[in-house]
Amino acid sequence: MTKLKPWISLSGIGMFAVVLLAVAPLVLTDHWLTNLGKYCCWAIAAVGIGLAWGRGGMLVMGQGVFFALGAYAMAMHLTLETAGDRVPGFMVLYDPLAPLPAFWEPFRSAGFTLLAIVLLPVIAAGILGYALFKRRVKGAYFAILTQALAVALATLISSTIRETGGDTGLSDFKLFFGFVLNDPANKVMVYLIAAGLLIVCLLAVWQFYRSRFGELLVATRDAEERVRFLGYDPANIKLVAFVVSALMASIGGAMFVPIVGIITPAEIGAAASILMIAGVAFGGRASLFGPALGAMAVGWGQSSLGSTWPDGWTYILGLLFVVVILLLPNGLSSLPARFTGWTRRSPAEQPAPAFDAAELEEVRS
Amino acid sequence: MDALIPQLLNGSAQGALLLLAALGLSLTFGQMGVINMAHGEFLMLGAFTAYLVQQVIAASDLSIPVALPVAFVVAGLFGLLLEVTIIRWMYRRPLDTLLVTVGVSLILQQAALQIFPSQGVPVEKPSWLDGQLNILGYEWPLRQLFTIVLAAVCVAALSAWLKYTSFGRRIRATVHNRDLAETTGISTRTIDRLTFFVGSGLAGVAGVAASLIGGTNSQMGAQYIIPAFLVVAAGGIGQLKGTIIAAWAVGVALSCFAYWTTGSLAQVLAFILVIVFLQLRPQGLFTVRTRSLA
Amino acid sequence: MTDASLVVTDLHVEFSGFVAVGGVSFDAHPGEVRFLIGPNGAGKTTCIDAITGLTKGTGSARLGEKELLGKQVHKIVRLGVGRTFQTASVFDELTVLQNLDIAAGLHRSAFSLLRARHGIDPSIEQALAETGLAAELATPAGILSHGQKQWLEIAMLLVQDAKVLLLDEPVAGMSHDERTATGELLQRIAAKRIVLVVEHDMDFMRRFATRVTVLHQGKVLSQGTVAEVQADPKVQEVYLGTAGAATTAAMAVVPETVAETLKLTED
Amino acid sequence: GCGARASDDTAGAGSSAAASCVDTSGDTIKLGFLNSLTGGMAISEKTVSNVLHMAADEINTSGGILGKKIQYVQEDGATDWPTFAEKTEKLLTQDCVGAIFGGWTSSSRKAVKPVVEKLNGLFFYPVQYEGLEASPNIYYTGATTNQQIIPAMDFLASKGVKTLFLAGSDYVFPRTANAIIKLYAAKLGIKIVGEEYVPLDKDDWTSQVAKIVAAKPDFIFNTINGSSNVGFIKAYYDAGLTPAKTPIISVSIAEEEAPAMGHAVTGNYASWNYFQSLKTDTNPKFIQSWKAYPNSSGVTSDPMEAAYISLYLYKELVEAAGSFDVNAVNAAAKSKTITFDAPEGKVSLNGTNHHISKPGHIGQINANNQFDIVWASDKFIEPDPYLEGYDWFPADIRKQLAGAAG
Amino acid sequence: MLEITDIEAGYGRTRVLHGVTVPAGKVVAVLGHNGAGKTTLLRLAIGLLKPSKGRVLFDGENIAALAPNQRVARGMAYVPQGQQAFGQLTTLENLQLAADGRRRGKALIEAQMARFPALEKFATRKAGLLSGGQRQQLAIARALITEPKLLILDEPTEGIQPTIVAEIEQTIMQLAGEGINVLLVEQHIGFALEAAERYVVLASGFVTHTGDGGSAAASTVRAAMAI
Ligand SMILES: Nc1ncnc2c1ncn2[C@@H]1O[C@H](COP(=O)(O)OP(=O)(O)OP(=O)(O)O)[C@@H](O)[C@H]1O
Ligand SMILES: Nc1ncnc2c1ncn2[C@@H]1O[C@H](COP(=O)(O)OP(=O)(O)OP(=O)(O)O)[C@@H](O)[C@H]1O
Ligand SMILES: NC(N)=O
Ligand SMILES: [Mg+2]
Ligand SMILES: [Mg+2]
Repeated sequence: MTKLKPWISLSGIGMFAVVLLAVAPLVLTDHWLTNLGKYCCWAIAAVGIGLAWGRGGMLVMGQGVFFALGAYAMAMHLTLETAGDRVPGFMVLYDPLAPLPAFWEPFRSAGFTLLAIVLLPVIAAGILGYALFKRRVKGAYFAILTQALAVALATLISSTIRETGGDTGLSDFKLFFGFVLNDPANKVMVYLIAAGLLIVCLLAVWQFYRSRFGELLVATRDAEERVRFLGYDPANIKLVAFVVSALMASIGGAMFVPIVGIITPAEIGAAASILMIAGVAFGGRASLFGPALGAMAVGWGQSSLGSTWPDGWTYILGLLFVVVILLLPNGLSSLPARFTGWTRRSPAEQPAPAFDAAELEEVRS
Repeated sequence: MDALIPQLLNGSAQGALLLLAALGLSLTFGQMGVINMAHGEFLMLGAFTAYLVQQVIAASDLSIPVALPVAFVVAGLFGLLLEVTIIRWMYRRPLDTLLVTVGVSLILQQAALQIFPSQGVPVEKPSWLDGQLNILGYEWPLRQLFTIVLAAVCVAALSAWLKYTSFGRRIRATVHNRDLAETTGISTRTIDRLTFFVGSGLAGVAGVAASLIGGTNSQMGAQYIIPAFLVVAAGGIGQLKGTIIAAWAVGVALSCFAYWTTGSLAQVLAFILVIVFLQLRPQGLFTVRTRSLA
Repeated sequence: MTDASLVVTDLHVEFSGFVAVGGVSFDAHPGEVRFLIGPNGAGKTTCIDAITGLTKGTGSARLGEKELLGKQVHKIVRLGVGRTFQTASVFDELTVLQNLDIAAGLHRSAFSLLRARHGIDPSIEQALAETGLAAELATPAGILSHGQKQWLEIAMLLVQDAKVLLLDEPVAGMSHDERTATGELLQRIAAKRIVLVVEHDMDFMRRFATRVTVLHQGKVLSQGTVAEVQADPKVQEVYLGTAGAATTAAMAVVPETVAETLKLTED
Repeated sequence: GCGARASDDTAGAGSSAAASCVDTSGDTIKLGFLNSLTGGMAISEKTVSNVLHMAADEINTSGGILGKKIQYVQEDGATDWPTFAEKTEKLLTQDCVGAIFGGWTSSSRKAVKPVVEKLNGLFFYPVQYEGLEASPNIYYTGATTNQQIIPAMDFLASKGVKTLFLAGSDYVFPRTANAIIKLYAAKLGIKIVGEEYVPLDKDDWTSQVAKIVAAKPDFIFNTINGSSNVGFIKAYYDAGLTPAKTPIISVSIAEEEAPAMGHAVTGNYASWNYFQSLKTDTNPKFIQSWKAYPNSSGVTSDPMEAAYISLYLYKELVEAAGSFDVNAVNAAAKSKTITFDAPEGKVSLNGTNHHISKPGHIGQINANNQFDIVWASDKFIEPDPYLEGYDWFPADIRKQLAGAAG
Repeated sequence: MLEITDIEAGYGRTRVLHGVTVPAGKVVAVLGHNGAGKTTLLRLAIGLLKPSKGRVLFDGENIAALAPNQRVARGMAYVPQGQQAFGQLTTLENLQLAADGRRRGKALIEAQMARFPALEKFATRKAGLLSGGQRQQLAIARALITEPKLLILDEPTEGIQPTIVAEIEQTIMQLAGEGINVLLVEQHIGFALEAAERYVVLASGFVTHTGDGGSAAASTVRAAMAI
């Protein structure tokens, strides 16, 4: 059983990879492949949330911030690539003679952009996480704080129209690292990159979860102070999980841009960040596949419900939130076990209380 | 200096509205640990109630004072309904209440959009709030003064209720340890319902005040919810005193930043200010530590 | 093992004006089971809190050459100071093995943390054998009984190779036999380590203490062997009370108990 | 394998090869309606959506387009610009609609634009906007700046306004409109004494109005959109400002919004092309039909009238082209004179920039929340999105914008 | 007074108690090793846990459906294991909670403060800051303030200093003498047997022995516990 378990998960990832990388491009129309690509981007971010929240107990309500870092880094590069040597069109009006803002300049380089997509979230989450975890900010405080950060960033971008495109966002990209985005073959390629990255992220957390670090993370989630008395600094443990989850959000954001073709502050603000969390909760926050599948399900639900019942689909979405969280605290991935009683889920996957009564007291005190 | 006085007065009014929006949260979130993201929609319910009351009592001079208690009861009843149907099952998973109530808020928003005219409904200010009060050479809108008075009355009533009745004690006890509270003879079900009723009702009162400031429509609640949570957190969860100071500080900061920078940047700066503050004082303005581990 | 001793000198802890510990000095050496007793609220737990960095204290607490006060909690642990809590706190969601593995891991490299666990550390096996938890290897710690959790905590201290074990009421809630078993475990452990036990069970103290320090209102009231301390009228007055006499009666049962326990453990 | 690279010659053509999948074989034609029916902008967009339905019903009862009944596919943009892009793509490639109608904010239009251009679809956009745009795949039936903003400025100049305060929502339309206003104001000798923006989703204008009180402008130019207008108006009256001393001219307050302010706004102004109070031959019937339409708000307004025009304009275009094919429609727009007898008067389409001619009107709000027309342009104003006929607009901006667009 | 008959109960899928019947008596002691199910039995008695099978009667009334607070209102009081108190409330407030709604509330509080001087001394301190023993005294005081007919005590002397242990033991005897029924879990077998009219021994959730207090030899009890 203990020997078998990793193989079950691994072959699950394998099957997932086959479906996403081989089957989907064959059977789906361009439109739905693009949509699936978009869901993959959210799923990548969701996998990170699963790590930070499901296993690490940090309710990261502001993943939009890191999603934005990746997305805007990518979007700035693609905008510049499309604009060539000109200043991007949207900037012209406000000050036709002013040069490109300095912080845009390095994003002309493809290498710098890729590096930024990886390093920006790591640095930002590193600093933020260090500051918060060392100060022992946690529970609801942490959740609200990160949420506020997402709102602040979204507002900031909205209000700097000349520098960032404001509320309209950045769009109309023609090129992707030299490839013409409109070309159907290239669209498939971009999709495959996103799907491939999702598989990589799943493999990464799979290894995390079965490693000692994974156990330590769960221990920190359940009794942070106690971990301290085993000689670890919980801040560092949480920091690692937080930074990795931020990195995944950034990667998701970066791929979102060429696939969807537009990035706006609305994709990173409060509502978007909460929707990311919701996907994770749907799927099962502490399980391996739950977050990714949940995020994809929520994305698909938005697309298809919105078409079926344009002025009432949010009722269904709202109701789903209520019903799933209320009845299935461990998400849809706990359904099979519920019906069959087939396996006892490993304790790490049973995070029912996101913070327990004792921590709540800490929060309130 | 000349510029500061108007910002201080103006900011105090903004803070008062924030406080009204946060007051109910300091009960349902601060005391009960429920992260009610539908609190903004309860506020919206209060505003729509004000509109409906004005449809019945045409004279706006009278209708607003009447609307206040009515909005309290209406929003309170909705809160009660939410508690009885959903929240009661969730006390042991506080962070999950956040997600469930996001769902509720989506439903309420869409319902409001479809029930009422989509562009919103008018709520008229009573004529006794027309005009300004001259303070230190600055014309201070009476409406702002009204918000402050209303907030003060609500705070006084709430803190008296918590302090001088046994309810306050029981609420805190229930929050701290439900099983222990039960076995001490407290009916935690009654306490839960009552607390949620009052907390949600306060949102209704805030809604009446908000309807005199901005639009009364399906989206109005959304703009208060995050700042209100921030205020509660910055004040120290469950600390009424802290909530008051934090609300006032955020209001004044918003007003001053808006004066020195821009309206949008002011929002950003105020948020950053609170975030930095919370980083420096992770448990908020007022904290009491216990010895418990975890 | 080095023979570094734990030396606490003039320890002060104050909570916003309230002096919980007001100048406590004592020392504990490898090889002894040192008891810290005293009335409720005397400051015993606070002493341990201060030594382990949980609360701020002034004065000095040294382990060998190294000053402990003022260091961060996890750094103090890394110096070899381990503790248990008055209410058992283990990782409920993790199995006994995982709990122990985490405890054993503080000296592991960051890289090895990222690998999965293969097999069981010898130190863990030994600790399991010592505490009799071997059968519960795969049990989530949350399902263990109160007493088993206490043993798990002790086992965790063993695998983390703590030189100093500070145990806050380790046998509270245990039945008589379990107490005996625990006491014997402590005696074995103490051969190579410093064991400091806070306990209210006088019966337990009499059987297993080598030396005793009595705290009262944040100060050391008395210090010495069990017999010396018991004979101290001050201790009798504030702590033992009539129980001092009552327990003499209870003592009569002890031989029988010990005999039975021996029989039981043999089974 | 990999597709085209930037260096490939075929790059530009890339994908537009994707043939249209519009099915014209039956006796119906599918059209897409795309507005935010949920989220923040639903407040404004629901009316536009409703009036599109009314226009479709009308056209269907009178025989349809080229004899084919309209079968519309309604989609929700959800106040989320990427969703607008996604739904546009869906409507064009999955539902195979002949054209898409809707949108409100300029942001939503800018999200739709690359998609319709890539797939060579058609989008009809019904709201006044900031101009500086002309896409072969978009038809603009709302005002561009020289049909709404510039008339408003001319009106202010004619009233002898010397100082102006700009208040707007913080997004592309108000920012761009105000940039143009500042250029023109310099030319007219009007001094801009302040400029304030508040996010679209924030209603509280008290701090900003305090600044207006301090700046004491002759007039306030209001480019606020949505419910934030209510907050602005309330703060305005709270602070003791009055239309008699500090009037407002708005470009987003119409007959629907005026009564929802919670304060009588009598005496303030708005610049629009259409008002319910316009005396034209076609207006009474439009008003009557709308009042009778289910879920109607009971009053008509400029954006809804422009949406109403958009569907009829499409009918005229298709029938002139004799085909639903996009290229044929665009060709007809260029080669023929397309007109429509709209409630605002007879509008004609500029086949090059895809905008329509419109009359300029300034209305003053009366006690019934209707507008008394106090100024009208002497003739229909031809659309000039890039302000080519205005020398105060810097040529280098125009050039750069055109370059960026191309 | 309290009759617990043929109970099955547990947590989730794990069953902890198997057909447990508690004998009737003025003072009943429940004995057993760690994890035998003693606490589970008491939680069931006060209503924090519902049995899947069996009967719970109080004064002849079936109280199976009653919430804990309703049971308290009918005259039961519970002192849980582990020195539990409302940490954010002051000591006094902790006592007031129990006294709220009682006619002689003030007097009841004073009586308990007299019994436990530490409570008087730290009346205005947050209970979360009290020492473990102080909290335990507080818990007992809270229970007594409700003037119960039946007092359910889960290891009340755990972590208490000897002088106070003696006092608590005395108190229990005295209460029993005053006609209050007691259901007691206690590791201190000597005292338990001395105080109890009847006792029951639990091992792994089964009743392994039932007997009369006082007379029983500690050794039989221990033997029963080990099964
Ligand atoms: N954080 C704190 N703030 C204020 N007072 C405190 C704090 N922590 C402990 N005290 C007080 O310090 C005193 C000593 O407490 P401590 O827990 O050390 O006692 P103890 O000797 O362990 O008692 P027990 O045997 O009952 O566990 C008590 O009076 C307690 O109320
Ligand atoms: N919440 C719970 N969920 C699952 N199992 C539990 C729970 N609480 C207790 N148990 C299990 O039920 C059994 C009986 O526990 P209980 O607390 O009743 O024992 P006890 O006799 O009171 O022991 P102690 O002397 O240690 O207090 C133990 O095996 C314990 O692990
Ligand atoms: N075009 C507008 N009003 O956004
Ligand atoms: Mg202690
Ligand atoms: Mg127990």
